[in-house]
Amino acid sequence: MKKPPLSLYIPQPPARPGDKARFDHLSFDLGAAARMPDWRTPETELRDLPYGLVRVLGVEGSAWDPHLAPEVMRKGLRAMVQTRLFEDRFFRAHRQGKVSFFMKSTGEEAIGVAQSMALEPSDMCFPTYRVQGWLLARGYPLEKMINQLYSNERDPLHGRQLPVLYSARDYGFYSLSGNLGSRFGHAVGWAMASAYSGDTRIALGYVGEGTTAEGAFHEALTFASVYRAPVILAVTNNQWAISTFAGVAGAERTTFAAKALAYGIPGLRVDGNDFLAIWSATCWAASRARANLGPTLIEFVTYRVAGHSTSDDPTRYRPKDEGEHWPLGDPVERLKDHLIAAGHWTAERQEQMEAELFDELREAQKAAEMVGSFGKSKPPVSEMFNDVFKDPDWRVTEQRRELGI
Amino acid sequence: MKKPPLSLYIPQPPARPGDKARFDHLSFDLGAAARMPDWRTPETELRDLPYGLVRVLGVEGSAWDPHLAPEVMRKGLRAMVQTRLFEDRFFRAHRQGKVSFFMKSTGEEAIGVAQSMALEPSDMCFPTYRVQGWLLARGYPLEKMINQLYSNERDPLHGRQLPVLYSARDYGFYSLSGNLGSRFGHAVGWAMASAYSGDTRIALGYVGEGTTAEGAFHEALTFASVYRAPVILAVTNNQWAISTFAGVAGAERTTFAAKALAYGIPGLRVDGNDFLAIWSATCWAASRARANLGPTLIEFVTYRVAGHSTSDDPTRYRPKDEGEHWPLGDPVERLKDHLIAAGHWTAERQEQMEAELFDELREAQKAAEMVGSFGKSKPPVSEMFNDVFKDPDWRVTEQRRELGI
Amino acid sequence: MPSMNMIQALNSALDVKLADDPRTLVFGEDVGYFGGVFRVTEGLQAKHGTKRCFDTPLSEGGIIATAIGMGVYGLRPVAEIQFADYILPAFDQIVSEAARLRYRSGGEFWAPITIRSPYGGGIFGGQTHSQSPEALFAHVVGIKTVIPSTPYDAKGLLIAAIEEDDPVIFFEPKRLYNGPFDGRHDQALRTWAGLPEAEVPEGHYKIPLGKAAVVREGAEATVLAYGTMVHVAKAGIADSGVDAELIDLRSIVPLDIETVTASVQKTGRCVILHEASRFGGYGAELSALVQERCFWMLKSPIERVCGWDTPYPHAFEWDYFPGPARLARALLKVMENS
Amino acid sequence: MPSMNMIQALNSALDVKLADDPRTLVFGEDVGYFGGVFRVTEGLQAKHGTKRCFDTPLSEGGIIATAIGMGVYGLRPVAEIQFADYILPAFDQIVSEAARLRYRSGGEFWAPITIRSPYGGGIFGGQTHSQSPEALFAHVVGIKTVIPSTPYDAKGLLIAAIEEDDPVIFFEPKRLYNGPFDGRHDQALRTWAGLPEAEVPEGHYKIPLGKAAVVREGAEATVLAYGTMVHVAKAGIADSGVDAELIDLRSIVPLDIETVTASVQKTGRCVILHEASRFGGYGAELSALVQERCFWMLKSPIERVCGWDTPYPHAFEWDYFPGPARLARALLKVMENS
Ligand SMILES: Cc1ncc(C[n+]2csc(CCOP(=O)(O)OP(=O)(O)O)c2C)c(N)n1
Ligand SMILES: Cc1ncc(C[n+]2csc(CCOP(=O)(O)OP(=O)(O)O)c2C)c(N)n1
Ligand SMILES: [Mg+2]
Ligand SMILES: [Mg+2]
Repeated sequence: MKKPPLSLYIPQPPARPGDKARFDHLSFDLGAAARMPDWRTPETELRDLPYGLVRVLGVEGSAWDPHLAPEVMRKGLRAMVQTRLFEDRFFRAHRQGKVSFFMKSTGEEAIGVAQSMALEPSDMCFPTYRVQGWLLARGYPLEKMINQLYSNERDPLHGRQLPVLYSARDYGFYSLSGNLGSRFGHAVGWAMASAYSGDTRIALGYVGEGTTAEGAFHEALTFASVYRAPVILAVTNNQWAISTFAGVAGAERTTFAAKALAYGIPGLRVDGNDFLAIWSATCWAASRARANLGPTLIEFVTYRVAGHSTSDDPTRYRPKDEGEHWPLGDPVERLKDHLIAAGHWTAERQEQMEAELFDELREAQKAAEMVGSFGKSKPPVSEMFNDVFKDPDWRVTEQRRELGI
Repeated sequence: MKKPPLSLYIPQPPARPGDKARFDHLSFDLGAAARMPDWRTPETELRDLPYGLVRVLGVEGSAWDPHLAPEVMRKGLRAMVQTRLFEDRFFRAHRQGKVSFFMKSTGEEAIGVAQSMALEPSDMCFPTYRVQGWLLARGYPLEKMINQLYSNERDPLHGRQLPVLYSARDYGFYSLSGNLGSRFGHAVGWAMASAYSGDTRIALGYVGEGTTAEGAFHEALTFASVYRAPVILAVTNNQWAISTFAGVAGAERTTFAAKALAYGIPGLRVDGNDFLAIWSATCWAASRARANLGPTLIEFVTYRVAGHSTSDDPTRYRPKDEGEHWPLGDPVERLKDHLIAAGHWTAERQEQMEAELFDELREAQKAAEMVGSFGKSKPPVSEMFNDVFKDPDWRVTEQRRELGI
Repeated sequence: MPSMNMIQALNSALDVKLADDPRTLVFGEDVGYFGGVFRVTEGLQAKHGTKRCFDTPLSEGGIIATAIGMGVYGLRPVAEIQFADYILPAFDQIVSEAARLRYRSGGEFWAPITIRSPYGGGIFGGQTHSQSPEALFAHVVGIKTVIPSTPYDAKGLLIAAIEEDDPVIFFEPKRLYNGPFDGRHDQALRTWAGLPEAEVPEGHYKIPLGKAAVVREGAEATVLAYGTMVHVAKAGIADSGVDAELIDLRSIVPLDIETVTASVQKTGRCVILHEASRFGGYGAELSALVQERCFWMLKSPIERVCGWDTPYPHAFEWDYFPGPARLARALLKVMENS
Repeated sequence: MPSMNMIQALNSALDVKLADDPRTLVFGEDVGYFGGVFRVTEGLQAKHGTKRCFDTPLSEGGIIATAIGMGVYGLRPVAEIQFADYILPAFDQIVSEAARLRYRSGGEFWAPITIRSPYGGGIFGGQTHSQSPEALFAHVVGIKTVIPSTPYDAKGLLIAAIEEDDPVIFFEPKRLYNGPFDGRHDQALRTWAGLPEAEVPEGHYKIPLGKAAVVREGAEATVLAYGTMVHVAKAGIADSGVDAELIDLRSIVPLDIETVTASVQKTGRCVILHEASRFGGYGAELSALVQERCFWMLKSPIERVCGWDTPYPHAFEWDYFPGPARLARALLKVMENS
């Protein structure tokens, strides 16, 4: 039998610059309300969940509504707005030469903020660079955050890290690094250690949808599943990994939530621009973890409105107006509108809050600039040599001497 | 709310030495005949397959029956028996000090043999050490095989590799290595290259169920799925990875075939001791691959009857008689019985064939021993320095000189 | 002859090979439509098609495994690792597979792959966008490692690497992409425009792997360098006033041992310069080799000027980076014994 | 005092730590019920429970990632990698995470993990059960690497490694598990029984990391070695008739530079011995350091006796393995200039 020739398939995004923005390849039905099984349900009965979409805002009577008190929602709104203002400000600061590099989470603020609030202060988050909102929601001091961005004398990381790659133990926020994916498994190990210790604390790990292709993603899920680690593993699917659309990470074939099925653990697909859905899915997964029912994989479907970082120009690879066609809207607007519609908030209060946050930020930035922005101030050079090991060895001691410090 | 303490879950196999052997944790229903969808069916309609079990032998009217001609089945039987005899012989040769190391595939012979026969001679297999049957089914010269085992002067690998880690380009058999999992992705790259070239050849990659935990497994599947590579990816689930039961690789939670769902590709779970089921599943997956429908993941459910290798003693970690309780029987016996029951074979012919194969093997071993068994003969020492690069660089040239060769 | 910066020269090398050999494929994270975060593959997809130059999943191990499989089939894949710092998830593939395949298979299979990766510091990239991991590869038998210092060399070496039947790591000093950099970070940025090393022929040419370049002849000492450090060395030599011979190794495996040895036998003094941290770095091997082969001619101890034994520290870029002043000091030190 | 082979000594170290510190966990492929393919963890699960000593999925990257996460929580995991050849899938975890965590987090987080792995050749293990990858780790800032040569040292160093607040790679020369091995492969196998280095206290004791042992004092030359090569060195020194000082480094990071320097300053000659392939190996760093610090005292070039620059070749074990004869030749060579 003569066989037809094979051909190589290369995935292509639905639209490139100049094309009409399109999202019709996304396989969700915004009207359909996902069922909310009891969190004790065995995984074998949850295998449809990864193909649905958990939503609350805009869905009449969603089973997933967490019924939050208005002040909690207002606090969430505040942290999201603060995150957006903070990021806009320091994105600009990069153009002014005040920071060497910066990254935004515009359009994705709900994820870090809602999860930060929904989990316990003693739980531990293993973040990506796209959840600065976690720190703001927990009241991390603005000035300290800016000192890190400025790598100035008061930088809590002593000038050793790129801006945004925070570390904040007291805020349940693990050390970030440029390497993608390699900390996902630390969340699992940490959670296993907590379980081993008979502790009550659980862990949360994040990766971007692009990063799910790393072997480390699979290894983390394997260990989490095998040892039933009390951990929530989150994939923030913001459709892009720098210039690479989610299809190249496998999104043309199935959902990221469906990756849970490979490990026999529950997988939830959640509207990542819906503060209430995120909150509720987080609590559902946390309940399982706290009851020794093991890990949950959550895909947050969202959209990276901004460029990848200050080094990126997204108009080179996607339609300029793509974000405007994003079907899940803006997380800040959606929560704000919900609060207003429910009578818990007003446009005036929003304006006033924004002004307050703006002033606060300006003050904090000023204070940090008193210390110095990037290049104007830095930690003592001796900090270059500290913390390689707990105690310096002769190499570092000699080299310090050679440098005369 | 006071939270209950967490606790760490550590998987345990159903039975250890001294316990009654048990396989009731395996979630298959031997009576149920799996449906056989047309191979053109889209993946979205195949998501139940990973949870079933494809069987032919012993299932009345199985849809998966490949209806093979008797001589094909007899050829398969012969290669399986040959594999078993070959392995028994060289396992003994290890005790006699003639080989430095050896591995058997007892109980798993059907997999390598049926796939070797079902695929085209020009297709390419990326093997594990557990499919020696592939080579035997394709008529690889016995003496050459033994020379490799003996690392003697005629060793086709020039004394550079451990026994069993063959390489046989002309037999569609890729270079083996001790490292697990790291060649699975080569099958995918090779298949992509074939597709890129408009060729008609497809690839087959193997890993053991233990090895599915490696990051390289996930990376291979991700690339295969994203680029619809014409490749069959096989997991031979023989229940054990040295002393570690399949539960530690995730088998307590779901099937290995279900890992396909993470990538949106078809996953088949196949009786790995059923020559006809393996054949049929292989053809189904090959049809998809050849029609540019992309990869298929196949889990072969089987049992490692022997120890892991000559360095292993399985009675230290599992009941001595566990193999006897294995519910899927012996692949050789099952095919033989089927042929006899259908009137295509007799006990006498079987006996005669075994005697022939035995003699053939003995002759080949003798011939190889004329060259020399391990330690009695070896390739020229200059072979130690060849093939580091295509052309030697000064380091190797100088070092040869230093060694005086 | 057109003047090209290093990005353009590399792009031209890929373009030439895509055009002249259908076995050439170019892929990696963001290298397709976008053309790579440093634009090295810009325009290649548009010109040669999506099957010749494409984006991959974010998985360095997967990229290299795929490349090896393609190489085994008979293609000549050129894979990009977005930053050399991110090559480590593929380390097992490179070491246990690509580097060992020909040997272990008795010559039946091999992986003629090229792995390109932007490399080195000087751009305030912090810990994970600045590292120089070449020593990790130099120790691995079975792979070659190339590090160019000019646009002309970059193109000729990259074409040679692609045509090589052995796996090659090709580290591109990212600080040299747009212009030479001599470590004088407080001076105006320079571009390649107008420099002779930036005169790059449009078509096909090769620079053989394993041939060092004597960038500057000198009588009093030998400076061994590669990549960005070649430019730093020029500045450091000038500052020092020492009549030093400067050798640009161009490929660290294979190493042009003859050129190195001949030079040190002539000068009797040797300073080794690299960005990577010192301990166990490639400079150690150079020092050992020079000592073994030139011991009786050495007039003073071989000096190493390297990055400190710390991770690459973001705010301390210029405290860490081994600049011309440190080299000049080392040169004066080896001259003390004359 | 009981006599223990190296397996028993290591087992005892783990047992002591499991007993005295609930933060100690022991895991890896086949280390639980079975006790590890080399039996180092035998009996520990039965004695300390399945949550203290257990099997892991076959995933070196996952094992180390898990260990780091546990270390961050506050435990002291001891992970086994079944063979050092299989540590590379975890290389990114070790280098980019474990080694960098303390530094990059400003001291907020660290990974007090110990990674044990059987290592080295001499057992006809072929390419992937024989390698000595220590140089790859020695170049990485932020991790320590220990290689014991006796049962007594193995236990004391392993306890010290576990109690260390920094990540430690602990390579166990597998050829020494059951007895000393001096490279004379044609002679009868020896066991540890009755040897003074095999007298191992039952309880807790430590040997500090970074302290070398002077195994043999000598005046004419210095031999630097670690692991199996310490025993090879003894035999080679005896064969050569040279009055050589033998230093067992015990940990290669941190290196006991003072002991090394003092010895070479005294003897004026140095031979470095390791199993790993020569180019870019740890011997290069030792050679460079000795040359830098002892240049004026050196009476002849420093020699390196190492594995050849080829993969580890199964049938050629004894052609590849740097045995006593090669060391003796090198010693006689450095003595030529006296
Ligand atoms: C191991 C590794 N490979 C490559 C990179 C370069 N890189 C930085 S961010 C990025 C894209 C990440 O995409 P995704 O995971 O979707 O996260 P997102 O930025 O969209 O939040 C890439 C390729 C890296 N930082 N680490
Ligand atoms: C990367 C790597 N890690 C560990 C090992 C050691 N090892 C050899 S075989 C084996 C078990 C393999 O089990 P499985 O994948 O189930 O294959 P099987 O032997 O059962 O066919 C292990 C752990 C190895 N060879 N390579
Ligand atoms: Mg993304
Ligand atoms: Mg198995």
